Amino acid sequence: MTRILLNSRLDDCLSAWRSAGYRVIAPSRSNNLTSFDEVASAADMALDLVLPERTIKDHFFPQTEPLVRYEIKKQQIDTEEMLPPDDKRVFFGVRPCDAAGLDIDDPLFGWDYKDQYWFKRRENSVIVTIACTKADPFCMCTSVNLGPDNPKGSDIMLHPLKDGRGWQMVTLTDRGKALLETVVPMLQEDAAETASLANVPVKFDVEKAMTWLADPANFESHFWKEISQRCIGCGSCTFLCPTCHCFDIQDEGDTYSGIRRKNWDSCSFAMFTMHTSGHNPRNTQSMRWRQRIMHKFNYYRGKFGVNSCSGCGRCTRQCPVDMGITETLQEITNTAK
Amino acid sequence: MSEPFEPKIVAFVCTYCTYAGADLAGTSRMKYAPNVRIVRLPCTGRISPMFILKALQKGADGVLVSGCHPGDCHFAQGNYHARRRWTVFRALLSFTGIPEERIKFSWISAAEGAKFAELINGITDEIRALGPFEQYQELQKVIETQSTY
Amino acid sequence: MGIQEQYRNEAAELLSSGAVKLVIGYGGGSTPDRRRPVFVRSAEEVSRLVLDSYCVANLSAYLISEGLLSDGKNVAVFLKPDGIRSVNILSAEAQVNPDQVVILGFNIEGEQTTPLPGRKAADYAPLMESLRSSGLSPELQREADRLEQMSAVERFDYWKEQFAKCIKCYACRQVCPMCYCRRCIVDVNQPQWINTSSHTLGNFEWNIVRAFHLAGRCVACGGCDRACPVNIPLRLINHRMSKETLDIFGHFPGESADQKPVLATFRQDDPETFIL
Amino acid sequence: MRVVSKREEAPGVRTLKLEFLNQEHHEFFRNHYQTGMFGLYGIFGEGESTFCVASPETRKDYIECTFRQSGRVTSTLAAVDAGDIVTFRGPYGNRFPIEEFEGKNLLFIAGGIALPPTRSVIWSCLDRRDRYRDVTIVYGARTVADLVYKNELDEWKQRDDVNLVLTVDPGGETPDWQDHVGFVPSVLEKVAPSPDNTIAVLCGPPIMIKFTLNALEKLGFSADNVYTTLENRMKCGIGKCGRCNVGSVYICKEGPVFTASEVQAMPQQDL
Repeated sequence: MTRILLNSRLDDCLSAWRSAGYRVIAPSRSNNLTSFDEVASAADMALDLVLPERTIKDHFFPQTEPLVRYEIKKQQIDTEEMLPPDDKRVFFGVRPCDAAGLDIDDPLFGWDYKDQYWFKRRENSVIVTIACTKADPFCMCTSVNLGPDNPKGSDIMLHPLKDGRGWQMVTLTDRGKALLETVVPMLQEDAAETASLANVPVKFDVEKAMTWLADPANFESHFWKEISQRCIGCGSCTFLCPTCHCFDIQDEGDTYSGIRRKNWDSCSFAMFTMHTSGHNPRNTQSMRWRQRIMHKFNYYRGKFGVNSCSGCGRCTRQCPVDMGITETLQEITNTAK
Repeated sequence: MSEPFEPKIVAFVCTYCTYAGADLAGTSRMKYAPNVRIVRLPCTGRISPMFILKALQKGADGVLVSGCHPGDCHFAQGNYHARRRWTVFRALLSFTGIPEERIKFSWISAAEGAKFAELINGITDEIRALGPFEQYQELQKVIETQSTY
Repeated sequence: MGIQEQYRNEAAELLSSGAVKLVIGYGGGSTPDRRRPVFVRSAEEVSRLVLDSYCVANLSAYLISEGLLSDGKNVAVFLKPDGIRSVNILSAEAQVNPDQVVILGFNIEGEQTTPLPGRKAADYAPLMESLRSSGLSPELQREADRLEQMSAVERFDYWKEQFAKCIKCYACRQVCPMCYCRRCIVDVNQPQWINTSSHTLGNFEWNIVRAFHLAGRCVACGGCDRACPVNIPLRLINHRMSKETLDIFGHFPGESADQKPVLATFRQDDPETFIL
Repeated sequence: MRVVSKREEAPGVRTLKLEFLNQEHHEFFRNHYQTGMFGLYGIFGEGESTFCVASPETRKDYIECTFRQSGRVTSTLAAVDAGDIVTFRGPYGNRFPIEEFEGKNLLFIAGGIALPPTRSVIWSCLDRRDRYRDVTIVYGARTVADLVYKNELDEWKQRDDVNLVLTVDPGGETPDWQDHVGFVPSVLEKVAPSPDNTIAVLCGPPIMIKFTLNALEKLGFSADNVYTTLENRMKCGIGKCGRCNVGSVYICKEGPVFTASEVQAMPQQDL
């Protein structure tokens, strides 16, 4: 016997969560784009997709985020920290790869200095993930040792029922349990068969690739130039990545008042590492692509014990020149002995 | 009842003609609306469309760009180039929903003090009637608050 | 012999004779309907080249890669008519030497891919005349018409929603053959003309500037539109600007390699009905 | 922080002396600052720039920073006057292990605008002069005008417990220039300090570091006894924003001070 949430009761759940003080955020489609937005009803949700184009990262590490408001007076500067709001949020219909992305980034935002902007949002959010029953040719979660029902980063996992009536609900964390408590009357105790999970073929041997990457002799390999030759240096792979976390800090305003903001930045951009002297440690696109791959599959693991990739495949899916992590790691797997 | 709306208008003018024209309006003691902030530039050819965007960003309700009549440019061709640029830029602004009525262009020579005064009064009335450019200013207000995320 | 075979042979010949040092073409992609740019440096590799109706990207953007043409050697590139126009513009704006570019021209109509005769940009002059009347797809044209019908307020709201999606990844800029500035105006911070943050205001400003810099230069290859990861209909703005320069100044960008850029020239009798 | 004074060191190079406005912040700085650490200096409305704290850990009443005016922030910082307020975030990063230098000969090598980080170590040692043995300072700049801290150079020259070697690049000398002419690595080889019981502290532009490390190796210095600083572009300073890393090393957290052997272990193409 397990708990079942029926499609028909989803709207009741949303109401219950809202009256419990949660905002409900789910994939929704507007203006020809699917992203995570606040939804009023189940009808607004786009749960049928393999994956929304944008990630839930947007709601934890927004593309532009005010940090500090400043006001300059004579001999005095007033500052006001602009922390994110305290409101509680339910993320409904997240995919396991997006949820895992949050978990992967936690140590980065937490090491040494604990980033309040990230953690405040993390602590106020409950992630309700739906296990994947379909995949597209770009999905690669299984290649990075995750999978279509991986619980990493999720508070509640929903397994779609075979007959399509709803989902089987499995709570994974205390936060998930607390959320479930608010909707117990809307759930059924039932035995139901869950749909089979998406079959996501393994595309590369990540262990083998990591060994190759860890070998210093390969750092200056011609491979990097070959593989990144067509890279145009846009930042779409990094901006749509559920784990990429690099940012820039910019002041907007004038000499009297304004706001210091944290904006997404990308290792793909030439200006990212440019010194004021004009010296640029990563001055070619191949170095920048190498940095991205090394960071995800070598450096990050060395520091935080986990690869900075959750296998969503957006980098390839959205790439204007059909590059991406999959191809690079496949090539590495093929060349590595 | 709140104060009547007074529009903020930024005028980018060339120093040889329109600025001199404005000067003439002043020295002739012609009265014109105080809503306009004049920015003087060497030539209309120097007036980058970026200036117009900056003015809007900083809360202008209307923008005026003005220089020498065709054929009178101190640098011979600056205003001809500017004219093409304005034609295109104006179309672009219009297509993105920035009303043509808020972005004005004119030729005012050094002798046309009266035209300057009249034009400023006319534009001010027109933009006052349009009201503040709230749609654009709203964008600035939004970024000053913490995101709802 | 199909067009793909024909062009592979030609590429092999160009490479083996030393006429070009590099062929930029299309190769198979990660799914059956994707093509990716490939760089072929020897005749043995030409089997990597693919040419079919999925080859839509405008590869001329790679011609402006730093240092590519600085050794004076020639490069061959697969181009559709829009790409040939790009080469003309790049030549007119002194970014590439047209003599160094060997064009493997082709056209796509529906599922059909046909060769275009000629190897130098100048050979395609007659083709250009026929392109002037080309427009948007019926679907985009409907959207464009809908926009024209809107009031300014409605149009502003339309674009506000579209630009709100922008994440400033600059894929639109990077993919564009016309965006070759070593330092883009948004990367200039003294002065900082427009907001670099990707809030709606900053996005609005960026997209206006981008479109303005492409006015009278865009060849409607649609690269920006396809590259945009958040599906902003950039083609609509570009098309509107092209229409403006064509209608008012009779300028069809990329017609020839010696065409004057539309905003770097003027006629004394240019229309000025809007000037007070 | 309030600007106490501003000094023009060389064309485009200025030193700001800053005092704390807030006692609590000052206390924090006193408790945490050690030679080698850096901070982010800023002006609201313009942004922040990263430079070292050029004043030594023996003088914590104030912060001195020296920078070349080049970008948006440094241009604004260059324009401040005494009494103006600038922001400081820090101190961040690691330190020179100067207690390990005790009882040893010290060789300081700096090029151009890289004297400031070296100077912080130099004064930390000179302020406790009795703990160290011979002190040699090799400092070079492109031209005579580009030498920074000229008054301190004079002071070091006067001192008989400091051996100061100055050099300018060929063509950068003035008619009355008395010291060496030549690039730092070659002058260093000419001066040939003994590697015995000696610690070398080396700061300069990437190209100078590269050749000077070769010269030091030739002179017999072990890479473990050569310290240098890596100064990459930074934004956050706290190991998050992702731009300063060389290989897996976050310069802002694990640096900026490294031994030459640590630097050699990093991917050289990333430097």
